[in-house]
Amino acid sequence: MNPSFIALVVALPLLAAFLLPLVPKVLRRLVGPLVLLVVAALGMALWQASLSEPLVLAVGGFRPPLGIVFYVDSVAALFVLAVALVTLLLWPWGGDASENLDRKQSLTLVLAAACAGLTVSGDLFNVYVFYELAAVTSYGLAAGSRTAAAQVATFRYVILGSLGSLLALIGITLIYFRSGTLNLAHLADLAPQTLHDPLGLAAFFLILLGLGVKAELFLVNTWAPEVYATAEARVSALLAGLVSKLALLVVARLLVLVFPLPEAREALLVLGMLGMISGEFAAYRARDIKRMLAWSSIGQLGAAFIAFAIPGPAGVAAGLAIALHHLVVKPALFLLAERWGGSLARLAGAARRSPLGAALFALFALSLIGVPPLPGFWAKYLLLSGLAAQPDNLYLLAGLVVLVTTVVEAVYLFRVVGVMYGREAKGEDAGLTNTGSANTQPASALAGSGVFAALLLAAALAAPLLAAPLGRMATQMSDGAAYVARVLPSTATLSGAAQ
Amino acid sequence: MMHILIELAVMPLVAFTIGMFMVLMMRKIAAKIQRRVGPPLLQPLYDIVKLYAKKTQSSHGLLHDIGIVMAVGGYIAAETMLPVPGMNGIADKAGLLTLAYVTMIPSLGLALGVGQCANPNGSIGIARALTAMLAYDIPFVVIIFGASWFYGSNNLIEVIAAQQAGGIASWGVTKMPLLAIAGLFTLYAMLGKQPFEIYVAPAEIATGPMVEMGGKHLGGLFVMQCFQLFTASAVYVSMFLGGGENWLFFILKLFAVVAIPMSMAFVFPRYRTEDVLAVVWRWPMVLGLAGVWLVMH
Amino acid sequence: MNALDLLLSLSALMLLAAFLFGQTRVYPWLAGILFTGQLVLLAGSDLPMAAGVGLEIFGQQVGWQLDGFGRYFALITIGAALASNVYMGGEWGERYQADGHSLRWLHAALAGNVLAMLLLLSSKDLIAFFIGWELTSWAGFLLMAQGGERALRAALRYVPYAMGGAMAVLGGLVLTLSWTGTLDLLELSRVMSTLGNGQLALLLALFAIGFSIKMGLLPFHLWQAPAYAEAAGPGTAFLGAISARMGLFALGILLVKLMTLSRVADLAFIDGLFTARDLLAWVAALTIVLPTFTALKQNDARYLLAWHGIGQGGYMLLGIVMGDATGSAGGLLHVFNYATYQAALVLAVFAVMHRTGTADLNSLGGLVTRMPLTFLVMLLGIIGLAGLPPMNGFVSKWLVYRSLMVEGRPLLFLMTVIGTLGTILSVYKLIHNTFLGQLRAEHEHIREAPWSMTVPMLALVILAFVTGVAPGLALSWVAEAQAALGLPVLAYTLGGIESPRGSLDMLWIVGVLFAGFGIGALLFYGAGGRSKRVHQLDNYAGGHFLSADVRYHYSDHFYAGLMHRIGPLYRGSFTWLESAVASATDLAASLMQAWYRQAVPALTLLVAAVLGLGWMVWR
Amino acid sequence: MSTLQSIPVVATKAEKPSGGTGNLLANVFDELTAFCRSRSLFMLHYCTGCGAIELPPAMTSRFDMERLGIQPMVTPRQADILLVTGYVSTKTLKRIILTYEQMNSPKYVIGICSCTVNGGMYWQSYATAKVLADYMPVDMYIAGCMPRPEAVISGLRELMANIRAGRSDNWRDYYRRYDHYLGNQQRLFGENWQTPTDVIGEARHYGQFGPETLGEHTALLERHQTPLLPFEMRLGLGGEKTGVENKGDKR
Repeated sequence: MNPSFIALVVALPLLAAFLLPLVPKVLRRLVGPLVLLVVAALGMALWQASLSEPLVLAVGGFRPPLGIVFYVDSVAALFVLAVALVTLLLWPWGGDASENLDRKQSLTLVLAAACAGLTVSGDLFNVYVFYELAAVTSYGLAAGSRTAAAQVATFRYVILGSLGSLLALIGITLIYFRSGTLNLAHLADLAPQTLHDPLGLAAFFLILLGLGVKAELFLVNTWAPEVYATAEARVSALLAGLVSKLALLVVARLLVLVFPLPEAREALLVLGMLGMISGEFAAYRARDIKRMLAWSSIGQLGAAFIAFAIPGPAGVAAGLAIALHHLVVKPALFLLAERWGGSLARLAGAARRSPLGAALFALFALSLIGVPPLPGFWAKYLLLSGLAAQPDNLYLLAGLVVLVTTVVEAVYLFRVVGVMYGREAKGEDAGLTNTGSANTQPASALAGSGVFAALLLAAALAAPLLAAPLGRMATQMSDGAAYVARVLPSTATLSGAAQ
Repeated sequence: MMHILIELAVMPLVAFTIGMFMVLMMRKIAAKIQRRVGPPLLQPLYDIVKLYAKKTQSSHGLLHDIGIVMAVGGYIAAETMLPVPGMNGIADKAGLLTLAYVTMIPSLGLALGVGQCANPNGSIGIARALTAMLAYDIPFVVIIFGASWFYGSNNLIEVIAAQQAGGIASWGVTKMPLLAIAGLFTLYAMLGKQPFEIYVAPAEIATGPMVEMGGKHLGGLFVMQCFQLFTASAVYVSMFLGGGENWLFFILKLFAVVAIPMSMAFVFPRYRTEDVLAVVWRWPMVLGLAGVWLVMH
Repeated sequence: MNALDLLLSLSALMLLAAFLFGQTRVYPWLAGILFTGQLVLLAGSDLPMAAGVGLEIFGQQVGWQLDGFGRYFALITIGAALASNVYMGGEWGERYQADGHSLRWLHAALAGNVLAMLLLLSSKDLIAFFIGWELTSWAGFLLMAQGGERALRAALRYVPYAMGGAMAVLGGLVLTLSWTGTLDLLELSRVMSTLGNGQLALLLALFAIGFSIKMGLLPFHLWQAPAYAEAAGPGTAFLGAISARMGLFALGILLVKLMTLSRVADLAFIDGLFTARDLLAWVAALTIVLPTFTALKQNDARYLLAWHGIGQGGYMLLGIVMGDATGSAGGLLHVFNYATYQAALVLAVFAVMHRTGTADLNSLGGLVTRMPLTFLVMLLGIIGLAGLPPMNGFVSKWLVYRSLMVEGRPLLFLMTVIGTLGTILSVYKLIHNTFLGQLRAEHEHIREAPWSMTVPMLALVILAFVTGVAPGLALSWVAEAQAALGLPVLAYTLGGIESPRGSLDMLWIVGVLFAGFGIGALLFYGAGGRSKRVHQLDNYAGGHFLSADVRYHYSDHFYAGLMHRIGPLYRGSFTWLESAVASATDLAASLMQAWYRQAVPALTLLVAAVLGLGWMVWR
Repeated sequence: MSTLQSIPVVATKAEKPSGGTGNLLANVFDELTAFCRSRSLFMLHYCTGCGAIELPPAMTSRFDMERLGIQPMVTPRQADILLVTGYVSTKTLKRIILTYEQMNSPKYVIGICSCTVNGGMYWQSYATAKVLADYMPVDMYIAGCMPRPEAVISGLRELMANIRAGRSDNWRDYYRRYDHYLGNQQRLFGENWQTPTDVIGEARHYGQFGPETLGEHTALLERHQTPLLPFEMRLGLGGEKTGVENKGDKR
């Protein structure tokens, strides 16, 4: 497969977003989905191709480390595919005023482009650019519901996001200052000499905090619950499901390539644990389903951070499994929650009005807490067995945290299931319950989460088959030397010879 | 086989006869303590015959009858598991522990029969009687444990043989005095006489379980009482007093075992249910556990 | 396709069928046939039954194989399911549907439970085991949650316990993998006992806590009674009969097969005086006593039985922990025995509920004349539950007592007997308040439960009686299970055991007992005058005239004197633990929410950045 | 009835035990039961008035009833003798009648004190039933105000002798002439009077039915009575809907 197709996955959505207003009205609604379908197809093809060997595209023909590099290993390809599919499933189909819809579709396309860019970028500068692009579009999307609450929440998000970007920029600057390059492969090559010192670590930490804003890392994730609760469900789903994973992916790449240091892992581990604890416990008392999902997603990302903190392919495999699982489950849950906003008590009897919705919710909840044979279990199993294999007690502690928070997670998720399947509110409470169509599910949301559920069940059935590709992806991604060798063949051979 | 069938038939009869005279002795002791003459020799028999011969008998239903059948039948069965001189019955097929549980069947039967009477006094009485059973059976099993551990067997035949092998010096009462004392205390509580007869409490709950029992129902209970006295004393004698070398000694021991608590009983008022629990769980329990500790160390 | 594959596919087929047409009249018949088929298949196959299919996933082999130990539990599972299925196939199910519940889901939940348990029981490695374990938990949840709001609430209370247990097991699983490098049970049985004491103790703690929760051992038992009691009738019977025993199955595998009891006894808290094995034995003993006496306080028949279910589990574990041939046979036999009479008892209680609409022990009474068959079932059932001859419950408890006597454990022995005595008290209250005493005016026209309900109940108690008279029938399975687990095998006879230190021959005992009853009956009916039935109002009340509108059935606060003495000793026992954990969780949750509600996130970010930098630089 | 002479002391002539001549074994058996009956008397002392004070000495060490086989009992089911020890108010009489009817036959009534004979010092009371024998067959009166324990003991001994000789069979009279007694009771208590016992049914069941068992008074009783058939066990299986219908069925 020709590596130049890689550029398309970024360029196509971006182009479509800008050209959207120019397209005739009749076709306008089709452009976005079509483009995303093409990207998805490309992603699929790329994944097939990259499973054996990663693809590298030097944009404009400039050789790395000078030029822009797009690097697509199987993980990146899979995420491209995921970006396209998830965006497609969460596509703003309508139900809004025309110009507003145009804006949303454009923004969504830009977001898709930025996300795809984040996955394939081979240097920190591009990462930063795409990250900013994603940030800005997500601000726009988050405020899209145009309620006062949403705007306040988004404002908070903007402030945090900007500060985070600033910190990330400082970190990148520091790295550039120390090593003189931003190309990841080059950095990986130079890191042992230039970056494995307190200053380098500080740079990593700043980048971690900066990207962490999107990845819902503990300390910088306080924007998440409010934004998710007030934004439209599909926006929340996009942010929680997709954007956060890509930020995470970048952090993971940095960790594998540039900072494979115990200190860095430790920071990730500790923040991941805190994220898990804070998210899951906060969700325990949530009285609103969207906030609950937001906190739950903070917790899940904490688990992913913990997973990536495990050295070697085991950690990457666990992290990928958790991230992918969450990528499937959380958007679906947000979609289901679209009409279920407000107090949890109002869900009483929801199962009778929307049996499919409630059943899907229960299914996703089961998978989220890791009930075998659903895929969530395998993710958790990989995470825990990875943690248990580490000699350091901190990893065992992390394992304990995962176990305990899973219990908490089960309790609050099933409390919701219980409310939905319980008796309908009577008497005074009846006013609180949305009757009639108000909290039945719209067909599109049901269809969307139905597709996610189908994916989930397919994954459950095919779990033994998925194990091998996941392992290969993890090996590919965790092999820093191969990355360097693929992007900078000459250097790798040099250092290989030096050893 | 014929031999054992004869034993099975004779053992309950013997038990009943001895038990009847125990009832007489009990009433005589009470009379003597109260400076009365007391009943004539065959008074227990008169009572039973009269009750069975009542012309009208009121029953509260099938279960009322079945309860009495179980109460008497259960004890008849239990007697065959208690070795007496010359007869072992099926004692080797059912040890001490089994015996203890088989003797709960009559209580259960009685409880069922009383329950069917639909008399609240009876139900209160049964509730108290079961509580009393809970009270005395706990130290009782401690004692059973101690004895079985000491003799290394649950089998009463062997327990008795072990004691008779060495005369009084090898009796349970000399080997395990603490357990023997605890056992006597427990036996006392088990017999359900003052101060442990809160479940009868005639003036309060109108004799409790017996409130609706008349005619042959009451007669059945009288029969059961005979068996109960015999069983309790025979178990004690087998565990601690060397069982029966011959009938004379056996009967003497049996009567002595019943006479001791009965000589104390009639000077007491009665304990409330919770106090029965307190006293029975305190003294025989402490003695019994200490005895078990001694036996095991 | 070999026998186990066939068994599992039959089970899965039934689950599918239940989903598709569980609400129809045909399904119970089909399910009955399929369950019977499974029973026959299970009983007739050679051991061990290995599944033809296996998976490899993430480097682990996942496979299924059923040995004697698993088959013993599987037989009980399917038997209990069969009885429950027949029970809910008739009038009960129609009423259930008429009340607005979904019979389809109930059938599906039952079929799902059976499938999950079969998967668990036949697991060949820890992954398959954990899959089965979780499926069992959640299928159990599904069964518990049906039948109304209270059932749902009780089931939700089960969730944190179930997940806590599952997570403990999962933690143990990954540590096992990390320390031994294998998850295969056979392999582990060779390797695990060679681990160091510290590692073994941690594994024991994790696994044992996980398994105890399912089994309802102290102090993790609080969820069980409401969850089992409030479920829909036959569901309660099935859950009560076998569901919690999955915990025992797992503990048996862990303690005997994987770790071996002698290794467990090496883990000493106080050298030579108190080991992990003693701790387990004492937990089992306390599990017998406390829940039994909690049952004594219940005023709802279902709760009473459910609490006894927890208590009876203690005998089983105690027997297994004793580890000798007699004790472990007693513990294992008790699983079967308990299942037979507990299922029967629960079904009887629900038959009463079916007719009267209540299981409240203070609003029933005198039903023996109206529901005599149900009464008979309950009578035989409580004799079994109380562990008195001639029912099978006596045999298994006797074996456990016997083992404790021979092993010289007086205090544990005392505990078991206290439990038995408490059971006698409490079951008498059950039958007295339900069937004896005054028949209420509103119950005068009650009829016996329909055949669809009485037949399974009667079949169960007859089974309990027959295996009580001839325990050798069930002991053959037990011996097989013992052998499969690596325990010493009990030498048994048809009537019990033969031993110089005191044998047990139930054939003789029951024979003599019934001969005694016969003579008693002869004396009673033959020797006395004619009797006449009198009305319940013709009753002594100190000369007072009773009338039907006066309620004089003594039911409330039944053991007043006893409770006065012992009630304060265990009032709210261990609920403090549960509420403490719940409060701590709530507190933590509030704190975490406060963190997310903070006013100045930007400042936090800056402070965090500075602190983090400081940490990175100066660590 | 208003004169002392009309008060029956022994209401009926003693009935010969059935089959008195032919069967030796039956004779022995009857003799044995008669003997045992006379030597084992459980008494229920219904202490209505002052006469009760004379019973403790009769029971305890001074006179010791137990040597005669006489013991106090607590409930009518267990008792053979109903001792009515003093004046009988209308209200008390209802209880006494119920108690009497609940006792198992053969049963004996002893009226102690003059009050049970003719009202005694309560002769003029509007609320006192004067003659106990109007309402139930009395086997023995022990007159006196109050009779000393010696009199009580001697009365009991006489009753024992009567029983032994088969002369004390008044309990049959209650069944055979139930209409008579019921009539007197109805006169005192009103026509709604009934006890929860089933005397007529018992009379039928035990073959004590006589020509005067039924009459105008029992007819009146049957009009008012709520039937008190004992609950027989019944199976009544199956039935699709009955259970549902009965669920909330209140009588």
